[in-house]
Amino acid sequence: MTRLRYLLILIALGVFAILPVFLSGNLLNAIIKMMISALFALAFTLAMGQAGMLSFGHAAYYGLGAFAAVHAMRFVEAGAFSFPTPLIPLAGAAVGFLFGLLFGWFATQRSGVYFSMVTLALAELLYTLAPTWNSLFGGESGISTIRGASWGISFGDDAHVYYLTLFWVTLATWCLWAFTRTPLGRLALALRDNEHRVRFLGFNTHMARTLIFALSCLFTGVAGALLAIATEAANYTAFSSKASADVVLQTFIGGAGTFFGPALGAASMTFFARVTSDLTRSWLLYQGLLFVLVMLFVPDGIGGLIAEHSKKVKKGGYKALVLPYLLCLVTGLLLLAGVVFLVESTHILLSDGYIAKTKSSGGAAVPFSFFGQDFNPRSWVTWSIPIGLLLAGAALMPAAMKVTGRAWLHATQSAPAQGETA
Amino acid sequence: MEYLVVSTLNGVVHGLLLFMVSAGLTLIFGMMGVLNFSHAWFYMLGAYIGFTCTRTIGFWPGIILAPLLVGALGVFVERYMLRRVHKYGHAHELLLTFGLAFIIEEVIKLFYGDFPVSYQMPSYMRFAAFTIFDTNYPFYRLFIGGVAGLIFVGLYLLLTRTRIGIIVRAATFRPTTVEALGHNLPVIFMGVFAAGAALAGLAGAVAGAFFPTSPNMATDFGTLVFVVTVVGGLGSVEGALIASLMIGLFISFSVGLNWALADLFGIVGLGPWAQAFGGILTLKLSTIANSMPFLLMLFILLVRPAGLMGDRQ
Amino acid sequence: MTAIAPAPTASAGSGSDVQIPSSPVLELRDLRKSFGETKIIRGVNLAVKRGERHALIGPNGAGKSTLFNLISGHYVPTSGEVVLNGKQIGGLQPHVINRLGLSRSFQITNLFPRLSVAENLRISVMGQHGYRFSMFRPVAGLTAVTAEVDQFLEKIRLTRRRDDNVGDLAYSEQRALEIGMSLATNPEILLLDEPTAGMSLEETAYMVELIRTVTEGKTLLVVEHDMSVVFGLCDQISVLVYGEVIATGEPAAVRNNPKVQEAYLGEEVAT
Amino acid sequence: MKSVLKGMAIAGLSTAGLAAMALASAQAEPLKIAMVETLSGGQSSTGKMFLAAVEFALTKVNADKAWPDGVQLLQYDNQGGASEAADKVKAAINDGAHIIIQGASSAIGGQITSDVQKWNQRNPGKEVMYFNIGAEAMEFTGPKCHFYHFRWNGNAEIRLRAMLTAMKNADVLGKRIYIIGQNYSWGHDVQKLANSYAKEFGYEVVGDVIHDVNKIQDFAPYVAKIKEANPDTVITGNWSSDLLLLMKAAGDAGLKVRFGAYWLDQPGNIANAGATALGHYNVSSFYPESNGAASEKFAEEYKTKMGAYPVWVQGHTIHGIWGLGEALKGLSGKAGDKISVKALAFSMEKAKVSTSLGDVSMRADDHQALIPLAVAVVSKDAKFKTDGTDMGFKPLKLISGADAAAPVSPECKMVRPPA
Repeated sequence: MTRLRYLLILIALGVFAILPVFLSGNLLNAIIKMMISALFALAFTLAMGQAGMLSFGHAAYYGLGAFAAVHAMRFVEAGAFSFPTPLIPLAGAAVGFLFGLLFGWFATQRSGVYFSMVTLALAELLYTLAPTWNSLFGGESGISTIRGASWGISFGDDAHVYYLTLFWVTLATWCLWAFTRTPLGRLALALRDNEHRVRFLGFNTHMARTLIFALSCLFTGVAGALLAIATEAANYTAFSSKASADVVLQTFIGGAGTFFGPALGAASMTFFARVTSDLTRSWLLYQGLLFVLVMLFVPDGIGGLIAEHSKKVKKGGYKALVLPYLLCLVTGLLLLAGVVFLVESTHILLSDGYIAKTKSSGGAAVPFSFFGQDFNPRSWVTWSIPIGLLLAGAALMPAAMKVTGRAWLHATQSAPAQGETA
Repeated sequence: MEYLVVSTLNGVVHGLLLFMVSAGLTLIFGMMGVLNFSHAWFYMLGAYIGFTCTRTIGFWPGIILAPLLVGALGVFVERYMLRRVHKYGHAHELLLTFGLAFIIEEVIKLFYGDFPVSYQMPSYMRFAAFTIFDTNYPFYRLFIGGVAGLIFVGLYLLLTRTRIGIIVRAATFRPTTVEALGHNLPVIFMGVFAAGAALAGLAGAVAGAFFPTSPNMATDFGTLVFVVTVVGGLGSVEGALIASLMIGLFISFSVGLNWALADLFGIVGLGPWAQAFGGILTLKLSTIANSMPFLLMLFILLVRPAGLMGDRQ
Repeated sequence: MTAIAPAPTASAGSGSDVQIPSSPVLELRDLRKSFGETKIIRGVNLAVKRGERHALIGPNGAGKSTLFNLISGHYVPTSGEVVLNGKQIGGLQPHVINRLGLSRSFQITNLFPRLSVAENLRISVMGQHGYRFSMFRPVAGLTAVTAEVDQFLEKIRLTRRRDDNVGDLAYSEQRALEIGMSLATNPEILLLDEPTAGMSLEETAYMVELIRTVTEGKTLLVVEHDMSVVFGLCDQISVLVYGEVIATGEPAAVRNNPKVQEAYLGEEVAT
Repeated sequence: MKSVLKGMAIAGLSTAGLAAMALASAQAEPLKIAMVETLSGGQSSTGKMFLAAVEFALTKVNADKAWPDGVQLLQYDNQGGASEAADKVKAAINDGAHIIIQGASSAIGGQITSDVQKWNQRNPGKEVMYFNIGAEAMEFTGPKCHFYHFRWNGNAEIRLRAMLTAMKNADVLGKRIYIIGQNYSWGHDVQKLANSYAKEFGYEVVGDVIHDVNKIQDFAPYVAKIKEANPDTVITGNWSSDLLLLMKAAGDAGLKVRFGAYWLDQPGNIANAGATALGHYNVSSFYPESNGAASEKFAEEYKTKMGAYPVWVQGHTIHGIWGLGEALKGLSGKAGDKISVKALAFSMEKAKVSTSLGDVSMRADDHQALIPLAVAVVSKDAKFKTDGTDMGFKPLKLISGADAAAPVSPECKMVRPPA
């Protein structure tokens, strides 16, 4: 099993290494961003998933890492000292770690909701201060710099940035993974489960939590620095509560209970945002729906789902699952299609432009165009499409759930289910 | 003197508005442990319902309908959503309500557009209640304060003087015991959540007619209500009131103070250096007045973690 | 104050311990604790000698758990002293007290539910070997730690369940692990808080026997309701009533003490 | 079932879409304009206003055949974040965009202008242009100016000069001025400039306050402070809820003061402020009444097409795009020609377009457009009512682009490529 895993990791790395040859510049950029957000989520999970510290202000360290990197790059640009571009993330790491220690020392005095609130307050203060502190954060338009050439590489090409990011994300991910195997990494899990008891086993838990938090900030700083390298700028919006919230959401969508889940969640949500934001003006609505649905129906996230399957499904059990999952997919797509139709057509019908058209046509029904098709808004045929889709989806849903439930039982039957040992 | 009186009045009313929005949240937060992130969005929904009613059936029906409809939404959210994820922990509940906030905001934008809508109070309420040092004090501000006051008194009496209130308060501390005594805990939770949501809806309908009703009104309040709740102490209605007033007054007064950290350095003769250093040192208090609540929260959390009136660690 | 240095692996029979065998390991001097107006502990004096197996009994609400919390650092005493090996430890942080050689178990099972049995033990053992905040070597490489974990597993008879999740253990197994973890920090004195609470007769007997073997040669302070456990395990008994120790002595003497009988009026003292 | 197709389209979009575009461009090369604008989230309202204006203006540019192979508009949502904007700029360039258009935020504008600059440094011969239609911070035509940035909107300075000139001419400026602004570069610019004009326009600054941006729910404390200073006119660069709340709080407190504002004509403001808005002054790049029949005709034309009169940022946006049309005509390209952004930039420096408010032209020295500005007062006498109220903007004065112009910033050191 482990050998298989190493093999898979090697293959994945190989694929990543040759990707730039095949991908368009756009996708390459998208993947850079996905890798960075994946690292951010993994670093966040070190504090959240492993040590149980739900930070609402992790964007603070992300932003600080970015600014550290930008300042380092500017110094190099100005010739103040020379520092190879590929090692710039170290600046982010150092600053992230230092501020993690400092802020973490305060925040980890409290736990639970109170911890979250302290981290939130610290990040909010930074967010308010940053745009007014021009020398350090460059005002609201931020600080811009340029990647210097080093080691004979110009770093002007996106592919260079890609490999730089790939290297650091791989290294940091390996460090984060290795960390879970160390005594402190194991202690983190114990702290998450029962901090009180850890204290009675002779551990200074405040110190331990501060250290773990700071380590999480260190890798967050690396992610921030990578972002700064990729965009060649840092802006105070990196501190915003939106950025803090994004990483929490991505982590939970990916599954905070698994190691790689958060990375998957972050990468896929980043991709989702990037693609849908150019397709529809209501993409935040779909994103909101997605969050709610994931929390309701896949509480363990993508990673949890995968882990569940690899752990419980017996050999050859997947065969039984294919058809039920297809059914679920069809049901989901029907419902999605219905919702998308309603939202998008509402969007069109209530727009100023459309209203102007109806007015100029003297109140007559004006067909609206949608997916290359014209629809008459006053015709029942038009509205029977989404309603039909939604009804069909709703009708299929109970059946799909029942069939899937049965297939799941079938696929996992002989595998020992957890929690059965009395 | 004039500044003192006017600032106090302003601070108190702003504080009372904050209290109106956070009262429901602190109830929900304290009792169910649910960080209802969408609370401020319920407030916004209340304002838009109020606006819609003003356009169709009138202002007062809106004031009544807004809490009812938002409360009904609260029932739905608690019964069919939060209850499902309760077993996975508070983080899941929080994120669920986070998604909900997105949905509410986007749906409102879909139907009402991106710009503020013109939600107006009835013209007979638009007059100066009194004039103090030549400053007119709008009646509607008093109205907002009055409604908040009524909410506080009502909640206080409900929680301390009635049977339901006693059960609810008991459920805050010993949920299992209350359940063992034969009370239907899920229904109590649902009721509290709905009541909290309804209060936010009412606050929205009342305040939206004075402050602009726009798709951004929730974001502005979003984190502030959490600050109030934490500073006041989770679950404490009195605490929420005190914290709201404190924050209202704090902001109101700091607006008028041009203090900066550099002045402090000036006392020990480092003034010029601090001025030259700039950045955080020369930032005037009036400039960052609205970040004050976060500083206050930090301070409270570090010295009195349970909040002003909280009695639990 | 939390240097990352190997803690002295003091075993019961080594070093200076032997030279003063009869000096008390733990001594409480006029210990008091009030919560607001309510006085819970009202001047407790108690000495636990090395090698002694001391039971603390008393009716409900006598303050036994509070006393444990005071000794182990969970609460800060209002006044009075807690002396461990001649050092005042009252009011110190729990982890400091633990490292000074006092370990406790909990009445309510207090484990790391999402970790395996071996990992639960490993957290305890790790600290003893000085790997507290170590993050540059994998735990799998710490052979001494692993060996000791296995040793303790053997002792508490959970080798079979080594890699099972703690959440899947039976209640009595969890209790055994609880005691094993407290023991694994290698304390000079072990405080056991109702180790057999909630167990059946059969399980209780098993547990008493287990505790007796694993704590061989250790100093024990036990809070227990079940008199059969007390008499089966301990050689000294102190009776705590309303925050005061009203009697201390050998089991037979305490049983016949009129004050004790009065305090326990209506309650069954002995079986 | 359409949405299934859509879902698949999402997946294949970047690759297939690009391939298709590449194929198409082999025959004819349309000029590609990428609008990298805030189209979702809190500040999306502004972005969508810009988008509507650009779409409208482009129909004319295309109808005029300004570029024989047409001008194509691509839309990108920067989600209100600078790093997302950087990402979308790259995407736009990869999709073949020649021009990046943006306006809703100076923070994002700052990112875009430096991204464009860096791209051009690294990719000589494949330059792109930043077409600024709304980032008003002074630095864009100051220290950050560069050859491929063109600002078609006003800035703090020229707007303020126009406003003060008009108000002084009408004798409504008064002697005591209070300045209130937002705590970021834009607010600071307004504050600094309003202070520096005191002598020229003969007033005294009696108070000066800067506050958090769009975080304040209650402006009553600020109004109390203003009242204490007893000014005749309050100059404010505030926008969005910061302006609306300020004005409402002032009205409610019965503060007898005139506001001289930059963004009062943002949709929703007048309706929300109600009667409180009456008598306040505002400077804008367009009011339907500002130039009699000519501007009215244009306004009606816009309304029939887009459903509302052009307001707020839309006037100068439309004029700017038309300016682009003129610049394209100046290239006198033929069908199938390749586009040289460098040539376009040189042509743009000479671009001049006559609009219903007068001439709009680009100044070559710092790439700041000289745009006519209109000052108006909120009044019930206005012919064009706004926001569905009985009020509108009654023009006070129309100032030509040349008169409104402010001197070129000495900080702008533009390097021109050899032509």
